[in-house]
Amino acid sequence: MPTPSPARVHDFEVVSNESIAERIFSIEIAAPELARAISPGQFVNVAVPGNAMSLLRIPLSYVRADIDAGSIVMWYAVVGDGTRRLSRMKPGETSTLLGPGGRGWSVPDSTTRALLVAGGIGVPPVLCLAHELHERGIAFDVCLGSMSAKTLVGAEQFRYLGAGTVCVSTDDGTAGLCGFCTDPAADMLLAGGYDYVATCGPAPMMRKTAAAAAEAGTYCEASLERMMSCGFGACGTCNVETTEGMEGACMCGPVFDASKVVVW
Amino acid sequence: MPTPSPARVHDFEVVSNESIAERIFSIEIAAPELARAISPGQFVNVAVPGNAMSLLRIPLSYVRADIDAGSIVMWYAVVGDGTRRLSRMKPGETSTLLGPGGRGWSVPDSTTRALLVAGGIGVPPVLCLAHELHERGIAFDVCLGSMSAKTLVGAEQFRYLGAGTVCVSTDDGTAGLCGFCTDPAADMLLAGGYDYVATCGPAPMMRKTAAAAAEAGTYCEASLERMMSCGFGACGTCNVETTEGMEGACMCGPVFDASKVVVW
Amino acid sequence: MSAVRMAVDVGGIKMKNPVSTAAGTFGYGWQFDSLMDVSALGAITTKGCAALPWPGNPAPRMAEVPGGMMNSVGLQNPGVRGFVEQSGTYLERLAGKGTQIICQVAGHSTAEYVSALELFCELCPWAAGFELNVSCPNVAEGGIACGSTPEAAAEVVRACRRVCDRPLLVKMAPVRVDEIARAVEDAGADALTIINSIPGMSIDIETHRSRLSRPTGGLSGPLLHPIAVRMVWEAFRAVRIPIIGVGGIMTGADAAEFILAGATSVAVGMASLVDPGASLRILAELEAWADRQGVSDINELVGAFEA
Amino acid sequence: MSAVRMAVDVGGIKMKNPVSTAAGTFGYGWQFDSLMDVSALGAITTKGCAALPWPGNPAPRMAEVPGGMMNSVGLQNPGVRGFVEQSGTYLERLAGKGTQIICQVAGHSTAEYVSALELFCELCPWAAGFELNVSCPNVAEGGIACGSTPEAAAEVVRACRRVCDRPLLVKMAPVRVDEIARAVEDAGADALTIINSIPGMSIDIETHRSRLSRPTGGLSGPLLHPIAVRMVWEAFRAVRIPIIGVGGIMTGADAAEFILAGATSVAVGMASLVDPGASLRILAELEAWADRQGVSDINELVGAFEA
Ligand SMILES: Cc1cc2nc3c(=O)[nH]c(=O)nc-3n(C[C@H](O)[C@H](O)[C@H](O)COP(=O)(O)OP(=O)(O)OC[C@H]3O[C@@H](n4cnc5c(N)ncnc54)[C@H](O)[C@@H]3O)c2cc1C
Ligand SMILES: Cc1cc2nc3c(=O)[nH]c(=O)nc-3n(C[C@H](O)[C@H](O)[C@H](O)COP(=O)(O)OP(=O)(O)OC[C@H]3O[C@@H](n4cnc5c(N)ncnc54)[C@H](O)[C@@H]3O)c2cc1C
Ligand SMILES: Cc1cc2nc3c(=O)[nH]c(=O)nc-3n(C[C@H](O)[C@H](O)[C@H](O)COP(=O)(O)O)c2cc1C
Ligand SMILES: Cc1cc2nc3c(=O)[nH]c(=O)nc-3n(C[C@H](O)[C@H](O)[C@H](O)COP(=O)(O)O)c2cc1C
Ligand code: FES
Ligand code: FES
Repeated sequence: MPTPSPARVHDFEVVSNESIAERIFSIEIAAPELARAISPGQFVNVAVPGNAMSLLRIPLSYVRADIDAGSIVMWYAVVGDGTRRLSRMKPGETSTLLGPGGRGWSVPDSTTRALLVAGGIGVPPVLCLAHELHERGIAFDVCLGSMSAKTLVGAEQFRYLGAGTVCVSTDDGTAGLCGFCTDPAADMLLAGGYDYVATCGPAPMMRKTAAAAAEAGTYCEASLERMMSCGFGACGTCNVETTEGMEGACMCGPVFDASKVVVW
Repeated sequence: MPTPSPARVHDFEVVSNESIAERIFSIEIAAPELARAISPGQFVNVAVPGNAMSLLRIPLSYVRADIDAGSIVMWYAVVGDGTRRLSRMKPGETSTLLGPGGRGWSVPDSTTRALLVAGGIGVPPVLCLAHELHERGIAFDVCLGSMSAKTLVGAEQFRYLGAGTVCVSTDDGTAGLCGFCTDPAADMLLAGGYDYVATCGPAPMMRKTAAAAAEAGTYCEASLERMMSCGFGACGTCNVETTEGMEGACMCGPVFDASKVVVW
Repeated sequence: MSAVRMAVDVGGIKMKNPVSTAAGTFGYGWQFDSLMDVSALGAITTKGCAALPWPGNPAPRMAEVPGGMMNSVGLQNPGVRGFVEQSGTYLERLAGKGTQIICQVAGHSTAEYVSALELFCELCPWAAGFELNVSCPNVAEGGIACGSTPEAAAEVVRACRRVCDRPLLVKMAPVRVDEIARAVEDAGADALTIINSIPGMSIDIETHRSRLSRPTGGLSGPLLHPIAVRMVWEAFRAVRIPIIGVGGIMTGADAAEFILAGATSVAVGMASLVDPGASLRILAELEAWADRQGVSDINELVGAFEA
Repeated sequence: MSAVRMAVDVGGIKMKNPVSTAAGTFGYGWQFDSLMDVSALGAITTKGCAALPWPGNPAPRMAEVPGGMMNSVGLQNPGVRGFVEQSGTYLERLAGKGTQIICQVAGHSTAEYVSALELFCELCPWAAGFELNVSCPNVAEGGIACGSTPEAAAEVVRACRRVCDRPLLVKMAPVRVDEIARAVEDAGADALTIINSIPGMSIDIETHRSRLSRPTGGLSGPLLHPIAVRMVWEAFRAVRIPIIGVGGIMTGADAAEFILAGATSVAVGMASLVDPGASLRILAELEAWADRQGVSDINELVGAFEA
């Protein structure tokens, strides 16, 4: 029998929940056991109270875990009813989550310099990885993309964690370069010096990044998003078409070897 | 074309909402226009926020209206999800209601002494009528029934409004007589002196009261309860079988001439 | 303001906009007159009515269920003559203001549908068309029994077609939709109303009895919506006659899904009971959506679903 | 503690209690092993599996709808051999602890059902019975096409009956339930599982496309419950073989309604995805209810609905 999901049901309590950019919130939740168990690239599946017509949990990556404080931090965009309700949860409110879910990043021990390419609300798992790289003493650069300055998150944090370069691009040019972050990323990859690439963001962005990494011959991992019902391998709704067949994003991913991904 | 319902959609704000007996709450809501429009025996159909799976409004009678304060008071038993959510509404919270609905009491002008027979959570519309009788200077006695002392409401208020006798019965004997309030009611009716009877409560109670009134030859009105979807005559779900055919409780009632009611 | 043309033609019934009301959830129209501007609607469909009065079912006739409600009204109605006496003047005036009146026809048998329809045709010159309810889940004979097989439904329609030259709609049961749609189209129906409430059951687990006076009732409300949209799409691919989409419409977005799936028009049901002005809010939302799609005529969006 | 006997017999499958899991919502059991005590369940039904592996449908395979969800997984499965390799040891051990294993059988045609079933019979001596899924709404051929008419369903059952002497269950489509129930009973089915998800549709009104990779998907969750209870009651009156009630069970009360309507056993579906331990909570609530009814054996409550 394959290994079951490491996920467990945990109670959590909201510690803080605040807007950090346009329609993007940062929530800190106390869940001590989870904080100990989770690792970068994994996710949690959160039950948000308040609408009995909407039954499923909401899958979210995390940005960092604080084992001492027993908490984790997540950043989320308000895109629909579930995330809107989440944004209204107040400190002290409680609910449950299922986690940690899935397989996170696996940066090879031999890695010397990594390139991180993150776009939109794909930043959280990549920033989480930056914490790991920082701790492991692996150098990294970042290409960060966003629609506009108003929705840009993570630049400071990447710098604080010791990123070499943090190259920002916005679609509308209101911060950094004007255009997609995949262009500087491709240039940097071609220039060489990287032995690992991690990416998360919109599907076309990840596809381009993976193609550039492949061209440069650099190992690349990508964190994929799928509609998920359970988050622990029971329902088969979160499929990713890979070169090895259909694989569930919640168990075999969300982080995949990018060269295996057939449909982004 | 028959007369449409006098009901309109009104915004309301909770003024106070407190328990007054076991699982029975009194709520005061501000809705100035409604307070002016409503009359004893009519009801309102309240939208209770908080559960998107439960869409219908909750029909409730009212206990008294204060035109100056622009508010009405309702008493309700917590029996299911809707009334439970209502009991959690806090002062300042708002929602909407449809009202006033239906046809209330029509105490003939000639009335000199009325007997009011109310059981359980049937008290509110009857107490509301007592306010009217008090104002019109019509004498009245009350037979009040409840499961036990813990769920008894209204005795004080009836006395305060100048009731001649307030005869309390409880099923378990913890207050007043032990037994059903229909027994003293039948005795008092037989003893005579009444030219009007009003009743609201469990169906068997109303049936017995109506039978006793008929025997005594006294005109009797009863406020009936039915499952209601709309509360303004549009759906036909609130039917009462009467000697004149099926009649909707939300338009032809909730108060009916008891001698017309075939199925309670 | 939006510049989208909203007028639609439902089998010969020319509606100024696609929003109408579902039979049984809008009374005879006048019940809403003090609560909203009824004449802003494209059409209203009146509660099902038979040649002679029906008492309907005993109480309780309604139970709430998660995401909807269940009713067993059982087509209580005053008979066509009573209906016309009670509501004729109002409806005639409403028709004069440009809101089309669709009268729903009930019966226990083909003969009863025909005699009700004949009366309607005679007494309601202001009616734009008639909807045959062969799908009421709450009457023992007729109703759904007449609408659950292609043969039975077609028989009713054929017989009714002979006595009526105004537009005839068929209110469809939520079963075998493509087969029945084809059968009633062949039998001469001008349009389809899809769907009627789905039979359901709700048991009080302490008393072991139905929460209605009958074992089953008809489900309405949001819980129907994805099922009804699918059935509209099935019918849209099966027939050429236009469709009125019904089932759980609470918002303009819900209505828009029906239009994309192939409905030319939509009818609001339970939403009007909860919130009497819902149909006009839905109309406004639908118009805003059509505008956002960049079309000049809402008919361009009918069936625009890309499979 | 309750003194109610909870054991039930579902067409020869002896369950220590009436609570099982619905195919496709409980993986192959082991996915839940770290999240709950799976061996406390009366039975589990494994995800549908064909003779050879199926890839299932493209993403997205899931859309949330009010009161439920819609899936178009399309019976992705590793084939019976892959299934046994992957999950056989776990399931055999589970059977040893007294939880019955029902393996669900998928196919595109009668021949495919038969060959999958033959493999199952050969490779799964620990399986208590087999459930024929003739009602999957998400595969183009087979699935629901095999289960939507009495004739087609009976054909599959008859052919499967010949090659299998263990209990055979039929997972029923939510259509023509009484007719199909009778047909498959006659064809040799030992029990019925009622119902599979109802086909639905959800359209993104901005892109005009399905929110799934296919136009339609199967609906699960509370929105099904009153419909499913009604269908169980229809089947209960039509046949003598036992029924497993499925559809929107979130609480013991939901399960109790199925029992009263005539189900001998119930299966929990979507609830397990939202809350992995839901089935055990439901079992506890069901037992408490049975106790409250004053019976000594839950079988006394099967079909105890008073119409
Ligand atoms: C493993 C994983 C990790 C994620 N991490 C984050 C994160 O760290 N921060 C963040 O903001 N979001 C993250 N998401 C996406 C997040 O789960 C969705 O935005 C959220 O579930 C939307 O819920 P809603 O009810 O607000 O929106 P809905 O009303 O359900 O949908 C709004 C829109 O979002 C899309 N959407 C909904 N759910 C998903 C989903 N699971 N995947 C992709 N698109 C979806 C819908 O198609 C729709 O267009 C993650 C998703 C996955 C699968
Ligand atoms: C005209 C009218 C006036 C009413 N006035 C009052 C009042 O002043 N105070 C008060 O406490 N209650 C009153 N009721 C009853 C009240 O409407 C119900 O108790 C309430 O709707 C229950 O809602 P729920 O969601 O809490 O319960 P649910 O979960 O819906 O049901 C709980 C129980 O209450 C019963 N019930 C639910 N709705 C009704 C209803 N409309 N009529 C009868 N039984 C029902 C159900 O059958 C069930 O047994 C009145 C009802 C009507 C029709
Ligand atoms: C109280 C009530 C009464 C109804 N009466 C009728 C009727 O007379 N004829 C009919 O065809 N449908 C009737 N219906 C069904 C509706 O017209 C509609 O098809 C169904 O409610 C689904 O739409 P909705 O979900 O928007 O309510 C009735 C529905 C309700 C709730
Ligand atoms: C993700 C998912 C996958 C499913 N897969 C299957 C399946 O393989 N075979 C089957 O017969 N039913 C399948 N079903 C249907 C369920 O077994 C069940 O009949 C349905 O979900 C209704 O029950 P529920 O409302 O409790 O979920 C699936 C349902 C879901 C949600
Ligand atoms: S979300 Fe259920 S298997 Fe991945
Ligand atoms: S509740 Fe709708 S007609 Fe009375």
